[in-house]
Amino acid sequence: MNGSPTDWLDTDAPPATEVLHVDVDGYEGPLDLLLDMARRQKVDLAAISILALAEQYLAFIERVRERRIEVAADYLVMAAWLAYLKSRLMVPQAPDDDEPSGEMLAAMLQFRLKRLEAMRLAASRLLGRPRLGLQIYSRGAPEPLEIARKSIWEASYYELLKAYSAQRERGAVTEYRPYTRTVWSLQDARDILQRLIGDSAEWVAMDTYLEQYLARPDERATVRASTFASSLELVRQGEIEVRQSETFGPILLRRRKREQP
Amino acid sequence: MSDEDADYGDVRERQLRIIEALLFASAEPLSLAEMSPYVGDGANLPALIEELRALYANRGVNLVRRGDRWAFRTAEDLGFLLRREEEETRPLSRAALETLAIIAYHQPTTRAEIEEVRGVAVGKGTMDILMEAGWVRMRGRRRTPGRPVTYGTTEAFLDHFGLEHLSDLPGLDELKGAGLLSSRLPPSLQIPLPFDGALREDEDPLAPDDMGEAQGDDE
Amino acid sequence: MSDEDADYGDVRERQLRIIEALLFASAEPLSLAEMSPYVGDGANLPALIEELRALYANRGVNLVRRGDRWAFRTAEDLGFLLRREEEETRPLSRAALETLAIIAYHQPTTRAEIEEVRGVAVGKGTMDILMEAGWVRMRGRRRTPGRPVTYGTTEAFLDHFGLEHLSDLPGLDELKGAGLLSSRLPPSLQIPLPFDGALREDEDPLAPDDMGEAQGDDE
Repeated sequence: MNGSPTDWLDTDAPPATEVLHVDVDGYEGPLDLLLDMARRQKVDLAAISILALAEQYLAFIERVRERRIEVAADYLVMAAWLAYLKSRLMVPQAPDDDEPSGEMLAAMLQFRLKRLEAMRLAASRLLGRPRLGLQIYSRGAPEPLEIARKSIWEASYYELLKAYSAQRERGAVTEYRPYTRTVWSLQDARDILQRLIGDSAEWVAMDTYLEQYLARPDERATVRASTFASSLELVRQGEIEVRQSETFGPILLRRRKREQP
Repeated sequence: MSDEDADYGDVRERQLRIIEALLFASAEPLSLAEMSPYVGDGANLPALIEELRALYANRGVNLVRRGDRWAFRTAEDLGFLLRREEEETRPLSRAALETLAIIAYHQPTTRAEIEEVRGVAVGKGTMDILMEAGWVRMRGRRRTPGRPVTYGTTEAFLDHFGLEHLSDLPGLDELKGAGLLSSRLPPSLQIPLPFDGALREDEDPLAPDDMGEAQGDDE
Repeated sequence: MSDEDADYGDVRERQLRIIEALLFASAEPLSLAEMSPYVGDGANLPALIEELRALYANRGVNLVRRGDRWAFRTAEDLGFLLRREEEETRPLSRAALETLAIIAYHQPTTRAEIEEVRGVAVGKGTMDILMEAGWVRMRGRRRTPGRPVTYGTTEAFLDHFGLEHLSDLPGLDELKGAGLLSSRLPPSLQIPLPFDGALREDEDPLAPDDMGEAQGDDE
């Protein structure tokens, strides 16, 4: 490992005497302060005197408070706990005492200090590893995947046949409509007849006039009936004359001669 | 081999590794000048690059030259790896389904004929989907004014719908029997006999470059 | 060598090239499942990966494992050479670094447990930084009163710190031996090991919209 990139672990703490007169801003909580004090004892945490450490911490907090420097609640809670620990360590435990012994409390504090120190060392070792983007590199010019979405279409045979049938039925219904529309109204027939006869004074068979409309067999009846009814109406109005020379013979039509003014 | 040779081999091997790592990590192709500071003055960079190029020549990644610079790139024959197709199953739209059905029964048929049955225009997108699905193909061009493209179905169409032959498509009576067609339809309603064989007499083959665009002025 | 053997060799060589190209092309580590569609069902991916790993073991670029994924990375021993001074980004705060270490070694762990180890509250900003860096993730919620969120590390964490598995965390064995991975005192007989696998029995999955806010009143 090429040196420790972290600086916080290796930075020399301020001299002890000074620390004890300075506020606690530089510490990350009471455990951090305790750990710093313990490290100053320059012995393994396992061999540390928890009692001495507690006394040191309490004395420090006392001095800080004498100077009317505000101390975060965390530090005071720790101070209270250490005072309790100290009392448990100094007074022999009564037989009926259910609370944890002073030794147990001291071991708990010692464990927490060791654990915090271990985590710091672990953090430092992590940082000391060859890190991605610092010593280790990934591909500088990655070639990204282009994803083309391809649709797989789904349709069932039944849907296909249904689609076809439905369209043909729809088409068949629209084809029906013109048939119903080809019933000639009397007005239609009258207008057409007027136009066809025009000013013709010659007798012309009605079927001749209607030749182009009689081509479709299914329309023949309606065309004839409407036209004949209209012709009678036109006769009544004095517009045309109608003649039929024999039964079922052709019906002849001509414009009625206007009275000379 | 003398110790010196071994040392020389080690040095060269290390230089190769450094260039390899540099080229791998770089976002841009690198010139010899850019690599030089990393391997030291004594290095024969062109020879090293050539050795590396040969080493990767048959690999999944090749060392390629880009102008005066060098870079690793995915081997050309594996380029398809980087363009993956993702398949997505989607139901055919109603317009596409109807158009497909008409083509199936009326083939060979033109767009105008399809529109006549449908009563609405057939969008280009609809045809594209059917052709992309592989179910519809352009057969040829009808020998009528405007030379409209004739469309028909494909073998993939038969496959997808489980038909052996196009003649397996049910006729009028069968559709009525299946309740798909009402029995009160006008007697004039006819169902054509679909035909997907070779080109008919009134069909011309498509030219190889015929993309199906309208020709003349009638379409 | 029989023709069959030759064919087999060709197929295998091609599969090897495909995996090589895929891993080279990707900046992120790839899982076997991600590579599998490209080489076909018949491929023995673990064997191919191992072959590729061995092939690159002494190169300037190595094939490394990151959790359940694989990636090409420049060789560790060339780190000092390739180190780009200017790229040293905003260094992590001491609080963030300690929190990261505690999560890594104690995972799955809760905020309360992290605070217990550090003896001080964990600011919300600290967690955010670690999650934003992509190194820490919310795993689930512990089945205890208050249902606190459990935190763990990600594959990006392994990738960033060059770890194959969580078990490669530096000093893990010593810490375990010293009973320092226990969150409770006295060190219990069973020392928990950091665990970044699927949710444990005492963890519930996060709801999709769970943003990690405190639930209940104990957290």
